Amino acid sequence: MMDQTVNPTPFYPLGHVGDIIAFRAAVAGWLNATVPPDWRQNLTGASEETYLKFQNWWFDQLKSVGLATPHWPKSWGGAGLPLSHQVVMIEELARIGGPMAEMFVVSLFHMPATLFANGSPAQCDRYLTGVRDRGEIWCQGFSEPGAGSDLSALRTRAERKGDVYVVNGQKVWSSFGMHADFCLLLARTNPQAPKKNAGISYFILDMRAAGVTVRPIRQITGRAEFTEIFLDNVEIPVENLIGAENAGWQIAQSTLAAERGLLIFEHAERMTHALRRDYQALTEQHGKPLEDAGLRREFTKRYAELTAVRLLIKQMIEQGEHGQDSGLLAAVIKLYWAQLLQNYTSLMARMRGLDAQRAMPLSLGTGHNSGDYLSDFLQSYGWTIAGGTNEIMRTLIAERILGLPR
Amino acid sequence: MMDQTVNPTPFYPLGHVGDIIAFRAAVAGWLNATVPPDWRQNLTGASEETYLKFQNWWFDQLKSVGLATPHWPKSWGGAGLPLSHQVVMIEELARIGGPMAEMFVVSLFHMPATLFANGSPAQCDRYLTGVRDRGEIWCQGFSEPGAGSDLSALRTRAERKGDVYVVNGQKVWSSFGMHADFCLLLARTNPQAPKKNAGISYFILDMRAAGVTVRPIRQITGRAEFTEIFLDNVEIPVENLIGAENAGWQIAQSTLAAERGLLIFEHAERMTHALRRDYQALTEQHGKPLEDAGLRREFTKRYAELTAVRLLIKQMIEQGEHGQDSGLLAAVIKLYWAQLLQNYTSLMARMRGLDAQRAMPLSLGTGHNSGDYLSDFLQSYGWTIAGGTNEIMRTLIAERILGLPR
Amino acid sequence: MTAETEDLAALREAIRDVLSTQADRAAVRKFINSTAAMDASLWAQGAELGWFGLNIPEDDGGLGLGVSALLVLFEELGRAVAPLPVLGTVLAAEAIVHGGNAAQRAGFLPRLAAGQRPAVFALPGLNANLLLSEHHILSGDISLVIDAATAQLAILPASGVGGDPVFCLLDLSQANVAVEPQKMADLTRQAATITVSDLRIDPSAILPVDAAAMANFAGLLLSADALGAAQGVFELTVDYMKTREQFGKPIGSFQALKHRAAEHHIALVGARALLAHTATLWETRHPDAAFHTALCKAHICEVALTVATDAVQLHGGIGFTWEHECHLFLKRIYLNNQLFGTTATFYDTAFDGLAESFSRAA
Amino acid sequence: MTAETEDLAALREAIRDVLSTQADRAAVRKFINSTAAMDASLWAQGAELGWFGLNIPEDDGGLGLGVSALLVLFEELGRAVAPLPVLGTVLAAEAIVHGGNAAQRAGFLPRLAAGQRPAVFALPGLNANLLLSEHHILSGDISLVIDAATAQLAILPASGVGGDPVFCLLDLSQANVAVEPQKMADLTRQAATITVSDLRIDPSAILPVDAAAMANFAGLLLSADALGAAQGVFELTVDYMKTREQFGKPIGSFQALKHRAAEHHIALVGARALLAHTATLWETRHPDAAFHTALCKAHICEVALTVATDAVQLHGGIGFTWEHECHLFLKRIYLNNQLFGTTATFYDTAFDGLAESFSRAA
Repeated sequence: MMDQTVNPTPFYPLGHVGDIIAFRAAVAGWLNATVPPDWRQNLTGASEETYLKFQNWWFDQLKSVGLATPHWPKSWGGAGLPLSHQVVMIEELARIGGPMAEMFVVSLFHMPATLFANGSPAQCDRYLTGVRDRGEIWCQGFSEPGAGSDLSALRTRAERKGDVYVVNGQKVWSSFGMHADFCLLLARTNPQAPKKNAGISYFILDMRAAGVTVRPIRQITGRAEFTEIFLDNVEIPVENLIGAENAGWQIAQSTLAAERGLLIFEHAERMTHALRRDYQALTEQHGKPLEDAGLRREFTKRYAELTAVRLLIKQMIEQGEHGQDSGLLAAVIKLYWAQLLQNYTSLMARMRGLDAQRAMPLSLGTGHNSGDYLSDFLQSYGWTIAGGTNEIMRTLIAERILGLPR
Repeated sequence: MMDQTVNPTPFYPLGHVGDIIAFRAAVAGWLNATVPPDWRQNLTGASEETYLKFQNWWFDQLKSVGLATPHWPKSWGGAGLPLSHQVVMIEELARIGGPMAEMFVVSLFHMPATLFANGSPAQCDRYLTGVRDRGEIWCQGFSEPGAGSDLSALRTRAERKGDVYVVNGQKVWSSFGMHADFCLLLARTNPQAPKKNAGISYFILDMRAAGVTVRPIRQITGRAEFTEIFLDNVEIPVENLIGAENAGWQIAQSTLAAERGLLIFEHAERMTHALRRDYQALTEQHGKPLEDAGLRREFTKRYAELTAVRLLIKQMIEQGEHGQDSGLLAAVIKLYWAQLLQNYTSLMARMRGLDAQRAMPLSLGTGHNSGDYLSDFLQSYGWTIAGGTNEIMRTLIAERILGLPR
Repeated sequence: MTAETEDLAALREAIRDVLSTQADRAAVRKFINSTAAMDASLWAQGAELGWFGLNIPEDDGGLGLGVSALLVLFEELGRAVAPLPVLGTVLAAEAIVHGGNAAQRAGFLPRLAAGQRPAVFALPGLNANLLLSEHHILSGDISLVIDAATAQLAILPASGVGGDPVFCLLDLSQANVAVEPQKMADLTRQAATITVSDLRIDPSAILPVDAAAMANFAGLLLSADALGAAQGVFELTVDYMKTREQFGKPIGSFQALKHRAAEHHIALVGARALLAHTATLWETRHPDAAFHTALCKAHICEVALTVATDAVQLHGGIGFTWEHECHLFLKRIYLNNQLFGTTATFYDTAFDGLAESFSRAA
Repeated sequence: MTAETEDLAALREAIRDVLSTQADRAAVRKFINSTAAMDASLWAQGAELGWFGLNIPEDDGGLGLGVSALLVLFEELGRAVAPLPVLGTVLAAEAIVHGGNAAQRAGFLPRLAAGQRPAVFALPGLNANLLLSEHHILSGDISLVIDAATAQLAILPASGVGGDPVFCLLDLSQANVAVEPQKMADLTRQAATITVSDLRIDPSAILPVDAAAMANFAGLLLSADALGAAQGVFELTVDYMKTREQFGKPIGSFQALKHRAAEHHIALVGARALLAHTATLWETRHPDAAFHTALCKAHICEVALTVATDAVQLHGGIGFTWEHECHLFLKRIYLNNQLFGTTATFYDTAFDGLAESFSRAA
């Protein structure tokens, strides 16, 4: 299916913008016609190469109907979709259980959020076009072995020498670094800065530059989605500095705030459908609907939390639509979701009994509802640890929302 | 029953020391003959005066067979019972559901532990005899409104003036202060001491001295077991200083370590019997043995924890018997027990449904198994907050046992 | 879920305003220390402002503002731990709105709405022992009827001929009805045992009542009350954490306590979203409204109990005292947990509804 | 509960010594990265030291050291996440000790004790589909049999005439038996599906087996393994907390993490006491031994899972990597939770036993 030529369909969702019911129908129709029904099976036990091909294929499909960059403004070649329509698109994608364009998350969210706010016109032109037209893949180079929750401790060094910065150091936890064309890189340009947050600059790193070595990190599911990036006298041209020298810390905040709303929304919508499938599977497995009162109540409690977090996400999206800052609500949602996901997947693994303990071939790119319940549980640490650990989120909520003293 | 004259019984447990089976039989026989079967009913809705009378009566009963001070050495008029026999005594008391001599806890444990280690011969003579022969009641004056978990912040001031110390300040959370004859008092004698722990001295305070005012503090169960003690130019004779001036902090450690083993043991033994009664009552209420799987498993989990904590207590008692320091195990037990007690009583309150929500007359001196489940739950905060909050215990365990850095 | 509408926000503010003077700490304390079964002046104030008729249709003398308005009231009452026996009256009105005939609606609803007839409603259960004979003679008793200590009117469950449950509307001031107040651990509310001796019930006073729907409706109000109370005690706790010092620092700066507070915050935020959404489902008569209501009762009361239980702990010694208000919240929430069904039973109801909703959608 | 006896402490030290070289991190890692179904050199070492016969009576070729010794072995294996498929052999031996005839005891037990015949034992359940015909012909399959990938001997449940469960002792190397290995998420242990085609079973090879007792016995060993693994991963975690720095301080100095570590510590201390006590009940053949065993399986595996789940979180990113050993512990404990019954079912068994014990004492 992956090398089939793009089949022009009668569905063209962008032709229905403004009529949300028609738009939904067009999206659903297009998805039905486009998503291969066997895509999950095909990616189970698949090679990384197959996965890469499929992600690229899926991006091309989306691109062919203008839905690869739905949230980008029209001035940058995006669809400029109203948030309400993006929501519909995600709802329909979740309903049909379609693929996530997970390899493009940094390309679609973090990179543009950073460049829209801080990039030079030339940078925007070059790199936004690269994603839009050529599906270029970006990764993020923030964390380091000694700088996880505490980014300000980063030690990767960039020294200006003429027209280039010479960079040395090591990055870690960069998703899809092995497939990436470019990297959003934080490096220290002024080691003498009085505050550790100052003295950091923000670069665009070409992953094919000399001195860049990428090593995949296998995670506890067996999947190698993360990478380490080793930087050995890598030269970055000065025009690849984003914003001012030593202003990297501030710029990084816009990167970090980029993704939250819609990504968690997509995950939560997918869990909603997964929960229903899980309910049906468990009912079949046990002959009746979850007759064990203890487990049944745990399941129902998770449903209550899922309902709550979906409502909070919608609230955040609406705030965004009204141009309100929803950063603190986003922190609440991140923590709430991370714990819910871990508790739900763990419950499912337990409810499935010994069957869930088999080693199963990896199901690449199926998120946290691969059907391999134990893997889904293990995968959930991606939410409780990455992008701000639960612990960091709790401290942030206590200090910034509740006003408790540092 | 409370003014009946002591009826000499054929049971004299102390005559069987060394033969533990005969000792147990004698204790059980004596308890059967002595404990009024209706004592709980009589203390339900009773006045504080009735309670005081009953506690004194019960102390006298114990005294009449030499069991009021079973753990004191013979040289101080105690029974000098081996620990194994004290354990038996407590087991039998718990089995029959007899009264706790709770008003005498400081008199029987904290005061003697302090004086044995630090008191002058004259102090030992006067005050140990007072408890043993006259049932004098002691309370503890450590905490202050501004010094709860952080005792070193205490501000009560004692100034030496000739043959007396003049004391001013306020103490809080002193159990049974309204009935106490004496108080173990910590006060600051040197406000200039470089470390806040230094500069504190340890006194014996006569509660009838001029300038001592006691105000009961009602707790959330409605019971007023605690008191505040106001000290207004109270004169304490210098001979009532325990140990050296400014050595109070060290001495206080021996006081705090005094009670743990046997008191928690008694509570845990009582819970063991209460759990069985609760099981039977719930089985009767619902017609069958806890058919709700969720609640049943919670109940069983609590049973597992109760079994575990009883084993740990026995381990601690054995360590004590072998002269080993069991302070760290005691901290583990304190925290484990406090949480178990709170979880168990809360579970019972929930299992009992709306019935447990009635306001019931206070059942004085029946500990945490009064049969009023909600009260028992509320009472459990006495364990999670007093004598080192759960939070203090967790920090202590993390630092002192696990060696985590401060 | 959207942010609260302006109307509701205004109503909330108005109610909070009144409670901040009529049911402030001193007033609540005074009530608790009195022997009164209710705070008559607060009741009169509520009556004047139409609180009892918020959800009664305008044609029946109410304000017709819907369930959302009622939930705002209950949330604010919980937040203030206000001693106002309004639950019984609101439930009785709901039963009459759905099951009363024209005469009963006309006769009772305007007076219920105006707070002129404090009322109660009860469901069958372990504490209900009323029998209605073939000849419509009612006898027996029912205990732990919440708000009954001050009620004049009651809709009570009885076992009819053949054991079927029936609901009887009766005046409590009659000679053959005795009301024995029962204090609850929750100091802000009271219950009573109602004993009826050979009282003739007019056939028209036997109301058709959907017991499951009424349990759900009561559960919704109780979850709003619990959420408000949890929010109230949590605010107190956060404030305390900012000022109380130990080891030379405010206790709110200790990370372990901070993290617990953050968990309580997100649980309350989630609970609030769930409740507001459920109110919307009610207003649109959505078929999922019923099971979401059960979910609210189970989940919100559970969250509230967790928050309130830890609030006492976070307060330390002072939270363990009678004088501090922590325990008022804890006890109120605990009672809410047990009224009209427990957390366990409401989770079960919610699950059944969820399963049904799945099969409806399939 | 008393402190461990000197004998057991010496045994523990001896086992730990061996494992610290034969099953250190490098050895475990090597096994995981290999295609081997078991670590033959570790097996040989265990055989030499008599590990497989610790609980087999001396007359049958074992060391006769009792259940306590076996629990020490399993705890140490768990602590090292050692890839040693010993559970199956020990269970098979237990079944033969209790249900084998003299010839079977003599024929099998010394070889099981000496590690010469790796074996397995399975219970009836969802994965078991073996039928024993009237004429003693065994057919069908059973999946997810733990340790079966390397076993030569098996005691397997079949559905006999009339559906009653029977247990058949069979040699797995026969022509009409196929063993298909099944890798588990737990990388340190393997299972297999055993398919039998028309195999004649000698009547003497149908063993009387008390299935409930065997489930309990397996549960006891698994809880020891889980406790050891939890202790192992907790030690790793505490060490990591002492050295890993963030914000200029070791993460172990952060109070919220400290408090979680303290909770794990007390839970593990309690679990250890429960297990040691249960071993004593076994050795004295106390009637409460069975339900305490179920309590161990439910409670200890639950505690262990909580500790291991949080251990990964406390490690942060590094704990989420394949290269770090955290996940080996977590997965092993998770499997233990599900083997021979779940936490939920073992709590139920424990409750029934507790209730029975109450009525026995009444």
